[in-house]
Amino acid sequence: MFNDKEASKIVDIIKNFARKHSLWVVAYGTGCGAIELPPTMTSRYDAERFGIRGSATPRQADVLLITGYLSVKTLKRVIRTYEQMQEPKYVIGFGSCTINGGMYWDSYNTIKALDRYLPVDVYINGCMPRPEAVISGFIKLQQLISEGKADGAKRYRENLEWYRENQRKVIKNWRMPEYNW
Amino acid sequence: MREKETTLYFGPQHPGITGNMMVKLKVAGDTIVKAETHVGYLHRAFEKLMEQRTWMQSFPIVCRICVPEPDPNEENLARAVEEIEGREVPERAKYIRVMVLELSRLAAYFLWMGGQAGTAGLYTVPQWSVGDRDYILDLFEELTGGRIYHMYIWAGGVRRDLPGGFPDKVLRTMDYIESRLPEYDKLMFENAIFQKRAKGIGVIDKDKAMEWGVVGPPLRGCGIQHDVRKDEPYEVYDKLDFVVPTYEGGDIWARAMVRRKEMEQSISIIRQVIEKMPGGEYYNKVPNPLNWYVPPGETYVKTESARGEFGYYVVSDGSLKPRRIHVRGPAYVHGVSLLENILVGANISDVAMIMNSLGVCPPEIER
Amino acid sequence: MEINWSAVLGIVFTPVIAFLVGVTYGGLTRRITARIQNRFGPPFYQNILDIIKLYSKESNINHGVMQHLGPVFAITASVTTLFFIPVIKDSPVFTNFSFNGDLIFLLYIMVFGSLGMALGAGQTGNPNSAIGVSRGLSQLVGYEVPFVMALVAIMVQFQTTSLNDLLAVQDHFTKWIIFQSPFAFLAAILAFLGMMGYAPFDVVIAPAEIASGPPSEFGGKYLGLMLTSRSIFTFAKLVLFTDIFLGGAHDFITLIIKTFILYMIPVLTGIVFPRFRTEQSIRFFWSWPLFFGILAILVVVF
Amino acid sequence: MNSIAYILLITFAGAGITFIVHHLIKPLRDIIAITVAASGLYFVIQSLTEKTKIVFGIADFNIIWGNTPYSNLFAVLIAVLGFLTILYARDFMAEKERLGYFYMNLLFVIGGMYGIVYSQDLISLFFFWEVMTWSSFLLVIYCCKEAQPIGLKYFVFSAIGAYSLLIAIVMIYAQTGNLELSNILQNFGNISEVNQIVIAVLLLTGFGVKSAIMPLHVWAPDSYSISPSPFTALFSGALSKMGIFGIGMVLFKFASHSGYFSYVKIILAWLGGITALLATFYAIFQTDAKKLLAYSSIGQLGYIIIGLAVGTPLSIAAALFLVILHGAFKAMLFMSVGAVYFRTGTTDMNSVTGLIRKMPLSFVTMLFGIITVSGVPPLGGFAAKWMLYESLIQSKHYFLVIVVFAASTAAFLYLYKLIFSLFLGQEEVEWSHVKEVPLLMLIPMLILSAFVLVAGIFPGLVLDPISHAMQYLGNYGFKYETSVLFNEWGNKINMQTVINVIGAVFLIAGLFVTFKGLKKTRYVTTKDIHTSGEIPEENENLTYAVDFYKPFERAIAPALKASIDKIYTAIGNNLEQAFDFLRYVYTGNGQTYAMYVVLFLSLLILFAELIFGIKL
Amino acid sequence: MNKNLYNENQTIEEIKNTFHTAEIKLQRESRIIVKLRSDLIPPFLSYAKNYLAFNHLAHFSCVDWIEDNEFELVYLLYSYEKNIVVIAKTRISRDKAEFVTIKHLWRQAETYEREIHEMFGINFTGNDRLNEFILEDWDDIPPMRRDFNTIQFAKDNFYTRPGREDAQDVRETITKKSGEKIPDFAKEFSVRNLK
Repeated sequence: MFNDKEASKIVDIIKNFARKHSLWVVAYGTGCGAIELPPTMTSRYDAERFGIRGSATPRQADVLLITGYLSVKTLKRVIRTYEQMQEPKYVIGFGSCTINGGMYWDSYNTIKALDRYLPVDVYINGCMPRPEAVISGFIKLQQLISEGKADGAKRYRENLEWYRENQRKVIKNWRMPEYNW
Repeated sequence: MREKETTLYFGPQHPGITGNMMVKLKVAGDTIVKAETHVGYLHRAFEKLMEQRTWMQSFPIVCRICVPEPDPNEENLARAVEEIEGREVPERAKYIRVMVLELSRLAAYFLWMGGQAGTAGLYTVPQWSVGDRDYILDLFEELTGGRIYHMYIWAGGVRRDLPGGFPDKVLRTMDYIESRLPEYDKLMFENAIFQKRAKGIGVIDKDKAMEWGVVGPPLRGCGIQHDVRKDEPYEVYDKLDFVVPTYEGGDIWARAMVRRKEMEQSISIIRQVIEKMPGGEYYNKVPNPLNWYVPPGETYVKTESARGEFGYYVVSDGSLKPRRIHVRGPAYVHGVSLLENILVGANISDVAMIMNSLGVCPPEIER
Repeated sequence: MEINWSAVLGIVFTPVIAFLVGVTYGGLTRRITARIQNRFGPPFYQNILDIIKLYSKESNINHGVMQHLGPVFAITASVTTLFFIPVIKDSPVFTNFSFNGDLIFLLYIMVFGSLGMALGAGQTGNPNSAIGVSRGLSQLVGYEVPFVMALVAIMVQFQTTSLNDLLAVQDHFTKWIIFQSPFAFLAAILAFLGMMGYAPFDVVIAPAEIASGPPSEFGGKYLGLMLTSRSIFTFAKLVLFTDIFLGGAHDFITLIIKTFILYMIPVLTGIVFPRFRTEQSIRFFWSWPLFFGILAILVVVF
Repeated sequence: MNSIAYILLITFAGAGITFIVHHLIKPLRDIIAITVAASGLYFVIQSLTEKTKIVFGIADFNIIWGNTPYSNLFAVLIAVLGFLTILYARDFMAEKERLGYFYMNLLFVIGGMYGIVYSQDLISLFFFWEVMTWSSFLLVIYCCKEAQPIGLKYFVFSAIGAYSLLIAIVMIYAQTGNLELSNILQNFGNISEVNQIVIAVLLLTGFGVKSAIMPLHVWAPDSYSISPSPFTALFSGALSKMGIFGIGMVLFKFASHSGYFSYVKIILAWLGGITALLATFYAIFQTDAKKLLAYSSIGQLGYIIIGLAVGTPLSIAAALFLVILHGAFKAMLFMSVGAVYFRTGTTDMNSVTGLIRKMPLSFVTMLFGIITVSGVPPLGGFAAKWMLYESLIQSKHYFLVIVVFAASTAAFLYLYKLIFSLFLGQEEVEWSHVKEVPLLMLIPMLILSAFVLVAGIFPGLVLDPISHAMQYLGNYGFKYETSVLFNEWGNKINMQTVINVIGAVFLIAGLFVTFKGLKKTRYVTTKDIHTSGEIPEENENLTYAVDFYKPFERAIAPALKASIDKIYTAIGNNLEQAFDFLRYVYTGNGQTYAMYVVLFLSLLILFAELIFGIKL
Repeated sequence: MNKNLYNENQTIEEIKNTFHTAEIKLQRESRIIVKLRSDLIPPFLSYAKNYLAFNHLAHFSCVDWIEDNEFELVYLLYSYEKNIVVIAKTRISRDKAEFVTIKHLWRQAETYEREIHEMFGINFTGNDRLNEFILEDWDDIPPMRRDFNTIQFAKDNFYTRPGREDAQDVRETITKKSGEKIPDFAKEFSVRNLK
């Protein structure tokens, strides 16, 4: 009926459909953007319609939502959380401060560009982005997933050296446990 | 050598934590032997940044200190500048400020209610209350343009006047919210299991409460009637008629009930403000922000936020930029020394509830 | 050797049907909960998507062989439980192995999965998992006692321990055991609330306290298998209760109506209650449910 | 000569030879001990097919040794466990001192037990009973100085038991004028009912001490935990069964005449139930693995006593099935904990953790052990539990069945804690040097594991000798097939189907989860866990083991505090004080003890004359 | 403000009588500024707490007066009874940044001291918990000191995404519109010069 290639294509379509409609967000409010997550998740905007749901631990999660600026101290925890997540995994940068530092451009304690340290799939602009913007960011991510373009985890694995170098530059005392990638 | 007690990391990546902070718990069984608050995950060096900014540029920064309730910060900085300069504020602006402050207090209480119920495992309340809070945020959006960060109150008055028909909208929203309160009572405050979870947990010693620096609803939950709005009335609070509710017990339940009663008071204050709102200017002329030299001086201003006394110690050296703005958030004491002390002997199940009822909010600890 | 095709049919289709029904119930629960919480809610097939996604995760980790096998224990218990329950009354296809086991066997096989999962969760070395297991096992002692009391009352009343005999007794709806032995039903349904693990008895996975507890290290295919198992197990428990108290069902439509009504009891309770603390939960089970259980036995004895 | 004589002769002579050889040629010692135990096992199997009797007279008394189906059941248990423990002890004890002493006493204990089950008269029964008690006492105090007070406690209780046995024997002799078991059994119905009950109660007390029924259990936890592991396996697995052996004899051979015995039985059943429940609760809060197992052992013996006391065919079968099974699984568990002790030097559950990958076979043994204890299908424990529940429900012990069920559900708690603390959890650096125990220690554990599996699938194989024994006890018959069990209402459980279904589903799901994404599945250490994003410090403890069941403790605290606990602690405290006093009385010198015994005996004779009006 | 200043005056009297060297100023209603020698601070705080009922340590702050080479330590005490904030200030040398702890008076002072230790590098003798509080692995000079240049630090340590340069400069726009001059500091921050 089908040949192998077609069959694997169909499997891919099913997989991507399931992946895109079931995005579990790890419960980590890294910055002030966390305040817009409750409205996004609850009755007014109800992100659960799209299958977006919180998950308590990184092991179960698909999406790491960086809600705002990352201080150096948090970056370390975020990297660890990200590396404990299971592939495929996606990162959404939330708010201007993840893009270029935003209003914290001269702060000594926040990083200015998130994609130097973690592979970002989608950025959401604004300070702070409204829940509608968050949902539109998720929908953009869903599009990318269904097109197979949300390959942040792959990029991270392939360019691990480069990411590590950047991370080490910021995190002075590198005491991260080694992962068997 | 391995320690005897188990180490539990409560945060920063934890569903029960109130913001990006960490409480390192040492537990024996499920009883906490030692708790250590770790903060700094949200440190953006605001106080340093404000030394680099002009006075006016500091206003967008201070509101980001407290995410659930930014307006007391703006209010504090505005009042501090006005006090050092001796600048007068129009009466209308004062009323508008009180209205904004009370609206933000109400919004913060709704968020708190969701958090308190959510940490107790009652997931319907957050869904309702965060949704209802959004009606208040809609008001803010119409008034200020921002849902969360308003940058609305600034030295000399407020940024813009009330839009047309706004008072009516506020009153309608207040009517709606007041009609919702009995439902929350039924679902949460009168819920037998919630009472079982909340009563007798996280008790603050009444005799020591003042000395330990407890402020706001936790203090009033100990039965001590103190409120900055009454003790040292700012803006027009001395012209408004409201009571400061207190409850005995000092536990989660007392604190919850204090907040519940204050919601009614806030609604009443907002109605009075709109009723008494005078006409006139909303803004006194200030110098060009880029050339705004504030005379040397220092002051300590405080505002009653939803979590208690929010104080700013502001020093000006007469230049364009603030010399020092040091923020004293209520969570500074609640979240570190008080939390570390009352968590000892508590149960793991209650940590999140205690933190929520104390209103621990990390951004104001580390800024 | 003669192959009993109807039995083979039952073995193949019972778990599939149980999974589909269970997973749909799970989705409907989320939907109903959402409606009560003033929101739209996910589509009813959301849980299926979740499970497919978890199976399609590209990397998986385990902390050792017991974590690897934990979900396998769970699904073994679920499917075995299902096989020893007559799903459809008097049907040659869907009674499966129910003539080879009895209620006491079901009591024990039902905890088999939880214990296997507990071992898996234990190996992860996550303190939260261990706390969750300790809570879960403590609560297990709480609700098993009234449940056993209800079952003992019923077994004594009808002089049988076989589920098929109990089904045979309830040939008319006036003879349903819920009417014949109401106290046993009360005790059992309260224990059932604990078994299902919805609020106020969700102490095991209490996210705000112990970050989802035992499953906190399980992801990908392991979590997928766990959720599959949970769906099947939910259905199995519902069918068990329907068979014991509501007279079973002759066809799937009756079965679905009865199980759904039964399922709504813990779901709707869960929406309006916060979580108990563990010891409060145990004490709850040892107050009213225990009282009803004793009453049920006393009624039978005298 | 017949097998029984060989068994006793070889064992006792072997004990002496081992002791001597230890001082002459050390390497030979182990071989001799193992050979002695093995030949004991060989002759026990030989004796199964023959029915023999040895009679010889000492003074006026006839000493009679012989085997019955009932005694065969126990003899096999003793022989197998004795052989396996000595096999296990070879490596376990290799580094220890005074091994001649150890092996001699171990073989004496085994010989004493053989003697008890083969005795057909009360004199030799009492003699072997004392041999067993003394040598086991010497093994309890074998390890160290700290063991001495514990050994004293054991000895005092054993003495209480022995004296009440002695009084009973004296009374029996006074009433019937005979000490041969067959004669006594014939004449027992003729003596007055009061005396019947007094004798039965005295005998039950005497035997009850060894099987640690609740008020008499005080010695057990400490003695079990302090004695060396190979012996503990035997202690809990076989030695405690001697009490059960006696209780069975008393309940079905002596106590079948008077109507009042039904009350004794009900009291005994409830005592067993309370023992099971309370011992389980105490076990839950232990921190030492051996102590936990000790309480667990007490609880399991409670089930056996319930089964015997209820006295329906199914319940007796359940009890005897549990006797065999408990021997197996408790030996497994003690051996497994012993293996942990062998490698880590401690059995403290708060400090040992995460040994699963270092000691996989010990883990498997313990896993099989706990599954059997908990009674979860498909292993043997389930068949025993099933029979017990069915029989309790059908004999209208409705509330007792609730107690038993509560106890066995609560047993999950301590069993999980046991396996979790020792084998699961964090793999800590301090135990990184641990490796699997030697082969000779593994063999006994694995043999027993295989046995509990077989007993679970084909309970009929074990029930065959049990039904023979029950024929002897009182012509109790019940229905069973090799792998199908029936209750009295005619409901059945087919273990073969159960194992097929479980095995098939487990295999399919296991293969699925293993081969689904096999290449992308990787192993990570237990340090790489979700710690909320933080990186734990080196010295921080991530194992949750201390006060594991705090919530449960709090939940049952009001109940326990209000009633039993207080009384119990009060008694316990008083007992401690009493032992403090006794320490002065019992100086640790054997001669003094002998003097006390003589003193007591003479007192007893005086009292006997006063009370029973007879002259010895 | 025609409020009765009775409480304030009485408090000032009492402080004056006990601490003769104190410079006391009534800033406004319910604000009293007390300047003290650094060695008098602990006795003063203890006195205020125990005898004057100032039992609420509202705030503890530090200001870096780099011009005078001094740190100013500011203790803000509040009395619920009298409704007065006392601002007790003292100055210590910047070179020998050391002071005594007051955590035996108020346990929450420990937190303030930890922060000030971290941000200004002032050592509080007697406080044994001056460990990392907010920052992690900080090896530069304490960041709240005036001589710490945060812009330079950010430029050195963090990657700045290009593209900020062509953002519209608000200051220049204002200058064009109103004709006012850009102050010197603003020129320094002008994005043109950031690079």
